[in-house]
Amino acid sequence: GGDAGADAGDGGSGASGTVAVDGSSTVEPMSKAASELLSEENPDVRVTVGAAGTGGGFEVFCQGQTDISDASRPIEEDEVAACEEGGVEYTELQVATDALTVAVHPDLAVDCLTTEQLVELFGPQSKVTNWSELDPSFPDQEISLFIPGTDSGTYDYMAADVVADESEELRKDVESSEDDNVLVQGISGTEGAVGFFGYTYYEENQDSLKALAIDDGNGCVEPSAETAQAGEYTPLSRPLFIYVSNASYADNPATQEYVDFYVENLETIAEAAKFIPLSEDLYAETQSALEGLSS
Amino acid sequence: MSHNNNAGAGPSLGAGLPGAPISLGRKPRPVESAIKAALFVSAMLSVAITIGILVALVEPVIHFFAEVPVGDFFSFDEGTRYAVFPLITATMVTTVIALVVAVPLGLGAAMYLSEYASRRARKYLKPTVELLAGVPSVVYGFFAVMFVTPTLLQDVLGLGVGFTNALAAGLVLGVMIIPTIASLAEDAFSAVPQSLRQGSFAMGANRMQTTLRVVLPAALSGVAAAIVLGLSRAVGETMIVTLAAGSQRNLSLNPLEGMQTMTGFMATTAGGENPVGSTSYNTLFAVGLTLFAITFVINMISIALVRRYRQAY
Amino acid sequence: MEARDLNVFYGDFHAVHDVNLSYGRHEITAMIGPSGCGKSTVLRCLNRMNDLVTGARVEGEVLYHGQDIYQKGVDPIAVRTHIGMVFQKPNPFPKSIYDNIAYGPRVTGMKVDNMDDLVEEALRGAALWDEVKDKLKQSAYGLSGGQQQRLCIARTIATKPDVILMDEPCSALDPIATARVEDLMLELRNQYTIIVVTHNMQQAARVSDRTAFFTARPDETTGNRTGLLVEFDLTSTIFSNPHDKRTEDYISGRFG
Amino acid sequence: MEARDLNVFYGDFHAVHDVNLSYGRHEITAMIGPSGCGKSTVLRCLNRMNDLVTGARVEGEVLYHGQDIYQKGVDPIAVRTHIGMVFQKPNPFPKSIYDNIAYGPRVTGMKVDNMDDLVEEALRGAALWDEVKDKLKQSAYGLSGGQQQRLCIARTIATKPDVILMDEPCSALDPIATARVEDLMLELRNQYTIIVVTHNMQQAARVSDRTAFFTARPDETTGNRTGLLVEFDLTSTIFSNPHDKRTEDYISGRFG
Amino acid sequence: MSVATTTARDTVRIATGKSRERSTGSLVFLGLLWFSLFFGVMVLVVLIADTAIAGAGRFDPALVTRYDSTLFPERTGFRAGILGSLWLMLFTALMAVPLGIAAAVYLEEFADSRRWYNRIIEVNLQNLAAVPSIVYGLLAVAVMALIGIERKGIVLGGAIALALLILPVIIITTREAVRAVPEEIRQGSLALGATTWQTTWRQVLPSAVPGIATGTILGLSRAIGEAAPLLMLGLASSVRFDPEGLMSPITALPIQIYGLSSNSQEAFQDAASAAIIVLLVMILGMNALAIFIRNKFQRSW
Ligand SMILES: Nc1ncnc2c1ncn2[C@@H]1O[C@H](COP(=O)(O)OP(=O)(O)OP(=O)(O)O)[C@@H](O)[C@H]1O
Ligand SMILES: Nc1ncnc2c1ncn2[C@@H]1O[C@H](COP(=O)(O)OP(=O)(O)OP(=O)(O)O)[C@@H](O)[C@H]1O
Ligand SMILES: [Mg+2]
Ligand SMILES: [Mg+2]
Ligand SMILES: O=P([O-])([O-])[O-]
Repeated sequence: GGDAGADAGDGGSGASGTVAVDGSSTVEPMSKAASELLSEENPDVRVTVGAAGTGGGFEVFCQGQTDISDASRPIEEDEVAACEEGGVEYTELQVATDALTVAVHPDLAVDCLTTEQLVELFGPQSKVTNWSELDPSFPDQEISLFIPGTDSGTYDYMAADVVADESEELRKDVESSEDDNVLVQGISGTEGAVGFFGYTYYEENQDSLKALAIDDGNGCVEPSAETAQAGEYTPLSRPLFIYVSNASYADNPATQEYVDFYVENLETIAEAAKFIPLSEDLYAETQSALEGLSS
Repeated sequence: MSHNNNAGAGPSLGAGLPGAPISLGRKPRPVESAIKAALFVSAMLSVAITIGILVALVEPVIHFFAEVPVGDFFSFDEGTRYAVFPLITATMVTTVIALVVAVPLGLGAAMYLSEYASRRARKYLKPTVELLAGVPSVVYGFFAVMFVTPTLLQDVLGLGVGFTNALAAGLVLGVMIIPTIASLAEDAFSAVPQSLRQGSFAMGANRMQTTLRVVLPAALSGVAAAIVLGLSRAVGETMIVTLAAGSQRNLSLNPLEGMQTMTGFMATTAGGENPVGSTSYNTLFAVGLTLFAITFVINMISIALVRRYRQAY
Repeated sequence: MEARDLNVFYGDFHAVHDVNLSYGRHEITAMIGPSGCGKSTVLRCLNRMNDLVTGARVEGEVLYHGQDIYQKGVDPIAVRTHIGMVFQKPNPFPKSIYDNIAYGPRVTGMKVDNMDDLVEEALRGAALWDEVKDKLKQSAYGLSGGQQQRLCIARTIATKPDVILMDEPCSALDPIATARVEDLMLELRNQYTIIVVTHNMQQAARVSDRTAFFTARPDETTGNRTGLLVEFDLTSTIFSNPHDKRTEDYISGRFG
Repeated sequence: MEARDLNVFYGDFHAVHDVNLSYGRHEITAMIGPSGCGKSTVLRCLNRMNDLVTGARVEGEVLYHGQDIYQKGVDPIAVRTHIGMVFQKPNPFPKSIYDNIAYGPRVTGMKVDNMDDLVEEALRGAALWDEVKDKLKQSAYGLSGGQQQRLCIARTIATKPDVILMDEPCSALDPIATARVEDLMLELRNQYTIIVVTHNMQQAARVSDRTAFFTARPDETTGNRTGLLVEFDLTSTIFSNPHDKRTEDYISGRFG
Repeated sequence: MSVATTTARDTVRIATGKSRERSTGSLVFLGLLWFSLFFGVMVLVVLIADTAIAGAGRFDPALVTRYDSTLFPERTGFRAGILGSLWLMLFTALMAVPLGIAAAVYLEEFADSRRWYNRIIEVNLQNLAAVPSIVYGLLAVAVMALIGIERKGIVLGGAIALALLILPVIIITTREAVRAVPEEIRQGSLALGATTWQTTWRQVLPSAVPGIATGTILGLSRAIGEAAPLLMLGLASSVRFDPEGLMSPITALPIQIYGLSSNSQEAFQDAASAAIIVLLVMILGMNALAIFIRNKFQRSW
């Protein structure tokens, strides 16, 4: 965990020290943006942001190795148990909404998939290797899959909440990485490729990717800030969180400063990092959770 | 201690030390002994490192096999999470491509340097070739991803390769090990006695015939050592294959496909910050130990070959 | 063959000065002299092996059948197929005995009807056939030093040269092996012109028809020692009745 | 000093066999013989420089003032401060002339009142002072070969040894430099016991009081050549009236 | 004499006009050798040119003075990586150079190569020199665990990994430099009554300094370009502050490049290209320095 600097609490916002953040690669750009904006106000707060994936982040977080864990899904039961065992108490703060985006190579003549087709495509039993097998109207083009690693919340979300197979797994004949940029590169560089990741990565790479609209029974819906906030982009809209260690928040002025800054400037940060900001209600919830933490 | 006993009527002993007794007794030299001990310890450290590598690798591996059945690890099934053979075959594919590139080019460069270049030219050409070994592997990896795959393979050659593929990784890997092979092979060629070349020229052979028919066969074990060492480098190289070969566990011999090598697996897994003691952390060590064992055997072969050619003359 | 006004330089160093020498056909000519007087240098000029020494420069002419081998347009490789060379230390190739012999004919592109016959002929010519005929496929490195040297001679005659140069061919051999090589030289004399450098005066006296005596003269300012030919005559004359004082001193062991 | 039943082995190879030799105090003893007969080997035994050759093993005794320097408890480093050595090739250190001389006294921890005086004395002793007194701080590598060799002698006498061993000290020098070193040896004889290995018989005749003649005898089965002492006597006797046939042959240049 | 009466060969043709050294086969062969020699150089030129062109827009002060930025890709900088690499190099040198020299001196000047343990050291060194660098990363991870330091991605861990990695390089080059000092110098010193250590310290090492310096620089230039072992130690690719101690979290230039290489946003790729040029300049500069020292100061005895 981070250790407080010697001159902690040196008046004003002069907190110093290091903050270790790890976890979701989806949330990473946002936490990085927060740290970058903070450093312009207070360069003495040193934040390191990793992207081990949500699961990987919780593993180290629950051992007390990090101060904050980014997550693209809520903490799971076994992780709760691990944190208890590790003596780490935490507070969950929602920081943004995500429209999990299914992206394909820009030249692929496919625009929309139904939820069933998603399951057929990514499910563990899937034998689909050509787009035309999914739908005869799709082109005769071999499929290459690029999906997040098994430590990632995005993987978990797709496996547990969308595909919803008992095994909670996805098919294995895929290229996988915890680094979403690798997925972006793979999809944009391989004809017939498909994959999925947080909306931010799509928005940053719109030129080289094509996002598929998703038909959950109510017609094809494109991923966007509006459709996600309005709850129309189902089943792929999801909340994004940071989990803050209570002990670190109390003892490490740097953590406190970082988290306070994060929540206070949430909308600015989200916009700068091309995330979908929280609705007003959700923002209020986050603020009150932070107040609970401070007291 | 005996002294000179009237050894003659001449002046006293020791020209410069009139009358000084001759004492040849051993003097204690504590500083000398301490320094020698310290130097010995430093040298033994290298052995300690090897033992350290083994212990450091073996301990987590024991934990690993407590959790993962041995059969799962030594499995060809790319769907099995811990299967190592798909990684090994991927390493083999990239390594073979690298050798196909580097062996002819490395030996060619070595032949030129040792048999054709003048002493002066060699002085400048050899460091130039060795510069290739100085380029960081992450740079080569970047080059493979940004240039070799999109520009060379996809645009120029029109190959239907994906963004990651073993071919680009192998090609760039090959370029990287050219200097390793060239340098050691050049040593081996230079060690061939001049008298053999003279013998050949005196028979009316030209330079090419001398090089190919006399020097090359005479240096064969050294050349083999060079190739084996290049092989070891290719097997252990990480960044190029991590970036360019991909991260898909893929049991395939098709170089146009993406596949994950042993080192590629280790780099991506470590990037995932696995907490100490977790199974995926221990996998790292299981694969690392496998890699170490493979390169160790290869290196010993290379060392034995070098010894053979050093002894030949 | 004949050397005319031969001067050899290694870089700036003048190693051999104005040597004029004509070697008799189907004779054995010995070149003797103290160490460093340029005997090997002159010998290497005779088949352009000095081309391979970096920094070596040759002035003057070396006539072979009337042709200057240093003329433009002369292929040094062609020269060497006519004028073979045997070295001080036996230097067989790390190949089989058979391949050692066959190497020359192969690389020079000689038309050979039957290589086996040629190998046998060469080995017989070098008085080695009986000793090795059962192990032609074995490595030449398994032979003794004397056998290796005769193999090198056999290898040379396999390319059917006209002249054979020998640079101290026996100095790495024991007395028995030396005697056999000397016998061989005397036999070969019927067919080949042989030019041999030797340190061993007895050897020169035993085998050669004519002897050239070289010495080295130190430059007064630089101290560099330049080699020159002192006397060239019938071997019997050189050893019994030398004309030059320096030859006499050397022959009688008074210097060198 | 004296060698008793000295046998030297390099690994399994028996290089020197049963040498018994006693060197006269304040005399120059020359050791001559054909190449490889073990002269240098014997010399290196006399100040335990052979300890530094891996695989070398010495049997027998070397008495120095009655003490066996191969006895247990004898410090080879102490031996070398009493028995200095000069080598075939001048080997000055890559330091200034001054530091070359001062090196020995410094490393042996000699008590020196005034190093400058000691340096001057040593250089005068080696007849080099006048040539180098103005460039003591310059690198020793700037000196000529002969000067370098005298510097090495000066360096040796600076540590005030008792015996000086010399292994072909002039063989890398030209005649003029050789003459100067020989003069120096004759001068040093008054103060030091000198033992010199030389290939040059004239040199042995010119400078030495006594001469030891070595030769090498080949083993009948293995062919290894083991060195042995043939004859040891006054130099004049060895050169004019040798007792042994082998010595006579060697002296008269009939072999070697 | 010069008239060929009955020669062994019917005609003596030595003035062939065309040398067999210049036959077609020979020329093609020579061409292939040239190609082999220059292929690598060609690749290097293409690599540098391609990268430099891509990074051309980013050769600005921000590249080295600013930290990395996710918000402003066109202003992202490598200050943390460059400083991190320099720190790593410093501590790597502090650990590896004295140890490496000591080990080399022992092996060359003191060890009896016939003793079994010295032979083991010998073979072991040759073997270590070819152990994959990523394995050294794992070893450093274990060393850190052994000394009880859990923090990842800090200077100490990285420096340990790199020091272990270049130790064999330094030992091998130092040995070569020491071996090149002629035996006569040692004998001269020992014959004056100097001890082995005095001889080593006062004669051998000073003469070997240029060789040792060359080897050290080459070793460090290798260390500065390594990414794989540092990945094992969990160095983050984004750190937005300067290193300030052995326990300080850092990044390194190759790690930052690795981090960006997967980012498909063009501004980041251009920045990575520019950073590669910076890294290459550092490494090639060190190589040039090493060659310069070798050519200028190395005595040819
Ligand atoms: N490759 C070379 N480069 C420079 N100098 C050389 C070379 N080869 C020979 N020399 C010099 O040329 C001179 C003559 O050498 P050469 O070998 O011809 O003498 P040599 O009479 O054969 O002596 P030896 O009897 O020792 O073989 C010597 O001073 C030698 O140092
Ligand atoms: N370090 C060594 N290891 C093995 N054998 C050696 C070593 N030094 C010398 N010899 C062998 O010991 C024998 C005697 O050698 P030594 O150098 O003493 O002869 P030398 O009489 O001094 O000859 P030269 O006149 O050539 O100097 C030779 O056969 C030599 O090969
Ligand atoms: Mg010669
Ligand atoms: Mg000797
Ligand atoms: O990196 P994740 O957001 O998919 O956990």
